[in-house]
Amino acid sequence: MNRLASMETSQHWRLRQQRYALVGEVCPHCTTKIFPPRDICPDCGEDARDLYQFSGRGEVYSHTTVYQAPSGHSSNAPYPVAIVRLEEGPLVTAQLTDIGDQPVEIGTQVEMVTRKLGADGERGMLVYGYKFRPILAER
Amino acid sequence: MNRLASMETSQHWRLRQQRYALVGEVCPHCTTKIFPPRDICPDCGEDARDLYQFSGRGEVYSHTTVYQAPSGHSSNAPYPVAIVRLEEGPLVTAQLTDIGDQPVEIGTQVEMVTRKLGADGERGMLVYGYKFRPILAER
Amino acid sequence: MMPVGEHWDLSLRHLALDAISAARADSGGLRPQALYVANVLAPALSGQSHLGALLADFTGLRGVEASTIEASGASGGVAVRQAYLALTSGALDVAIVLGVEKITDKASGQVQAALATSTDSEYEAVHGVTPSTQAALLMQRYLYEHGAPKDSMAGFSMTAHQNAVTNPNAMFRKAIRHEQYARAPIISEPLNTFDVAPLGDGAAALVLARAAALPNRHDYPQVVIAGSAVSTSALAVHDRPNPLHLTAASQSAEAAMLQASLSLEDIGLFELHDSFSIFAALSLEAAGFAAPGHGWKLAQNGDISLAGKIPISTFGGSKARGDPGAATGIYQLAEATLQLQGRANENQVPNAAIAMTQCLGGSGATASTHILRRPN
Amino acid sequence: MMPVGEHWDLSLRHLALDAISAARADSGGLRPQALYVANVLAPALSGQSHLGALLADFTGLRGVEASTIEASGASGGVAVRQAYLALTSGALDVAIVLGVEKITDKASGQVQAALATSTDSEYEAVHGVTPSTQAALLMQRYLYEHGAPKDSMAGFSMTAHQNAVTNPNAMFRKAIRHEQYARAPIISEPLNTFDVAPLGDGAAALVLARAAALPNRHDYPQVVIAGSAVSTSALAVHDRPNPLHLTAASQSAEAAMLQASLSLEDIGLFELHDSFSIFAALSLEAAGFAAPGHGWKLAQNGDISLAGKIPISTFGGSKARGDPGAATGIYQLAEATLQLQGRANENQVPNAAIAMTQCLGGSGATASTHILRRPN
Ligand SMILES: [Zn+2]
Ligand SMILES: [Zn+2]
Repeated sequence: MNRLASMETSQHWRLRQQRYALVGEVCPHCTTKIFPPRDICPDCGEDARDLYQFSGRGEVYSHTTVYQAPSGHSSNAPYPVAIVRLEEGPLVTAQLTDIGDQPVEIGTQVEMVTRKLGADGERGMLVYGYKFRPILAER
Repeated sequence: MNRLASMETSQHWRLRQQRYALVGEVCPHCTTKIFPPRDICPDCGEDARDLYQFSGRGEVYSHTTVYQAPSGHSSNAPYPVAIVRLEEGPLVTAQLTDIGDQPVEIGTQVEMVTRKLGADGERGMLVYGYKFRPILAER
Repeated sequence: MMPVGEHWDLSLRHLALDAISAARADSGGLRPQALYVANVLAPALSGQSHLGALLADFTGLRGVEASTIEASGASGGVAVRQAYLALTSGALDVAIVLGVEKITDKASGQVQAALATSTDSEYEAVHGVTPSTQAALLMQRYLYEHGAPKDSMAGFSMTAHQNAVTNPNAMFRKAIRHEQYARAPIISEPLNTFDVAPLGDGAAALVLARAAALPNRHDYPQVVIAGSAVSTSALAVHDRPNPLHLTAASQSAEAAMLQASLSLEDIGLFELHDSFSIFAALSLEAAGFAAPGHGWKLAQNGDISLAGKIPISTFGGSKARGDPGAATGIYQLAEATLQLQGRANENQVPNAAIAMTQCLGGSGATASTHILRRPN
Repeated sequence: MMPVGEHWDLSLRHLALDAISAARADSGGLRPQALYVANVLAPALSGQSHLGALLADFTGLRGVEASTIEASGASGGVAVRQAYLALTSGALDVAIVLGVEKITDKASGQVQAALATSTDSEYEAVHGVTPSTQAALLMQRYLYEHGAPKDSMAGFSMTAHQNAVTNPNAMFRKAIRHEQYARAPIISEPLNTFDVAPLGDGAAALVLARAAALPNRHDYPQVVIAGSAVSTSALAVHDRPNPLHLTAASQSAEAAMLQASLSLEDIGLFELHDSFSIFAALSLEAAGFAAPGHGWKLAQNGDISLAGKIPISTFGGSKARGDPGAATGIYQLAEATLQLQGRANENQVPNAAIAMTQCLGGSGATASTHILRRPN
């Protein structure tokens, strides 16, 4: 990796654990599970840096579709976006993917998968990370 | 001109008189010649919107060369930049061009010419405007 | 105030000059010692930061203290707050607060990307989320959680458009009917075009002064800032304990009313943040004008119209006057001032004595609330 | 203060968290009611605006009043000024001011373009001008007009590097010799690499409090802000009547000293803005420490060294500590505070009782000056 590429990549590299594996934190003081990680527990205000691996399962808290995309996401538009309630508690925003014939609704069960999120920076570097897809009944 | 192009162009279109023809202002109250135009006279603080056509001649007040160019100007680098004292009084910043064998110095006589300034915006639209070139002794 | 819209012929600095000149003339020629600029988009859309020095110099205020204040859509209110504190401290007698945005020079994708910087870049914008996306997600959840009908928000849009008909500065001066709302194209479901305020170029300026610095005679009754507050909550919508409760709006309204020693019943009009219609409902609820889930009903029964219990968007709001981004808070305060001065013409709220203005940044992550009072 | 440099592993919000946590611990745990963030580059280089709400929430201050202040390289000083005025007004007891920049995520062309937004976009940046270009043009003219030798500025660079040797937060901790300066590669003639401060990621925070809010016992002597001022001049260098006279620097220094009832002889150290060495000379002249054209001579005779008449860049300045952009003003105030508290270790200025700090934005278009005083 050359120097230029590594510079533009570093901001995504820092987030690799969260983006690829949904690694958040658990508060050692009040056991709140935290995603996205934030080092200070939003519930009790204490230090919370213990890593925690989320299961990746959850349900749709809200959803929409983006037609007017920002540059970097235009080639992907329109795309569905949701806020997902993870089964461990936190909400997280992400795109939905692999939607079948069933319409997505609030309450739809979903699971995390890794996909291309969009292009970033001057040279359009591709960024990968979590999206969520419906869990099919027959699985 | 399609809608998209016209939007990105409008900020340069607004400046066409200044950029192509070095049109500034003259203060009707104290006769100060103003470039770049600014509608309020920097000398007496009164309204000054009368247009004034500068001759385009002046001398170098200071100069340098840019090696670390910002994006949009990189393909042009390195390039010489000067502050020019126009013969009507104001200072103006611009690139130098058509420099011959004679080194540019503070005091070198210059005249305005129109050239490509650089690329702007997402689709790299070319922007044209004033630069200055040395006035050769034999002219 | 400059009309909000597409000013193809005016650059950012000329918009600012016109707004500042008008405000200074209106103030009777007070000489400001400081300039506070509310702006978000100039670095991204005009390649221009450092607006304080640029605009102080260009508008004939060379040398004065100047800076840019940014808190997304709440920038205008936050800038007024900072000018207010500077005056209260005694360090200044007269300050000018300018809100300015130049938006129409760039294409939609760039504007959306610039707007998306007000969301969490690492956990929202990277997923293609923009402010409209956040608003759509909140509206979808609101309709679901409160069992509200699909057209719950229609009343906000219709009221705003109705009020804008007689506002010469408005971008849209045409009333709309319910059928138009119901048939409007979807922007990001359930948001339709009438739920979304149209962005436009805009500039508005306010002259603020300590009472001691005012001339003995002035053309209009001077309006007093009786309360001023700013609060924040989590930037990302998903990081808020209950995304449908705008805690920053609630806290800043409470703090401003406490400072002014007022209660909700005293408020004669409420210029709230309606960049998306859902925020009108959520803001009415956050301030306490309606219980959670009931804010939209105030738009059904005439309560929010000019002659209603709690008039909002009295000149059309961002929805119909046009949304000037960071300048919104300044337009709100300027419009509320006209109301309290009795200069609102056909838009006059009868007997307006106390006004509340509130602008939101980043879907409510920042909220700034001001209480204005007509003297006597 | 975080060390200035390349923090590959830390994002902007983590830099901010570390700086704020350190400052709060140092303050004895005071609880801030407001957060003022000085930043220029996050929208362009991190795709992130609206830092007030983001960082208040992320650093454990959820709900507090928060905003971003921007005035190019002067942002840090201007943010301190606004916090100071808010405290003086009585509206707040405790505020925190954070300066933060995350620069090393992006390549040079993008960084230069982002920096160029602090110049006049329509009449400077469009011609390919960046802050280095402005500094080079000023230095070239300075050498010519004052008949100063080509190596006039060497002393500033050598002093800064000398002082940084014993600063654990510095980016470069190595003294340089005159031959190194003389042989250094040209950046933009006559500027060479030793005339230019290296940009780096950085974050520093200050806790400011009203005297009444201070705990009775604290670990270190509390330092008092005795003067605070901000002034501006034309943004474009060519729009200034005499580009070599930094009128904003001059006016803000005068105003701050007047407020503190002090004169130049009282100043024990001067943390000035040395992002480019020419500004050290021009700032010394603007404040009145040297006559026009003579500023560079103070760097020849030891006057600016730690034991000299007017020590500057006592921890290395932006030149050797590293240039953290908008955070510069906060680093300056933090370093001056350490001096007045007697906590500067090997960098201690003997008997430092009064310090002046001054940061410049856009080649001097904005200047913010503060006077700090050791109590008793
Ligand atoms: Zn906890
Ligand atoms: Zn004049």
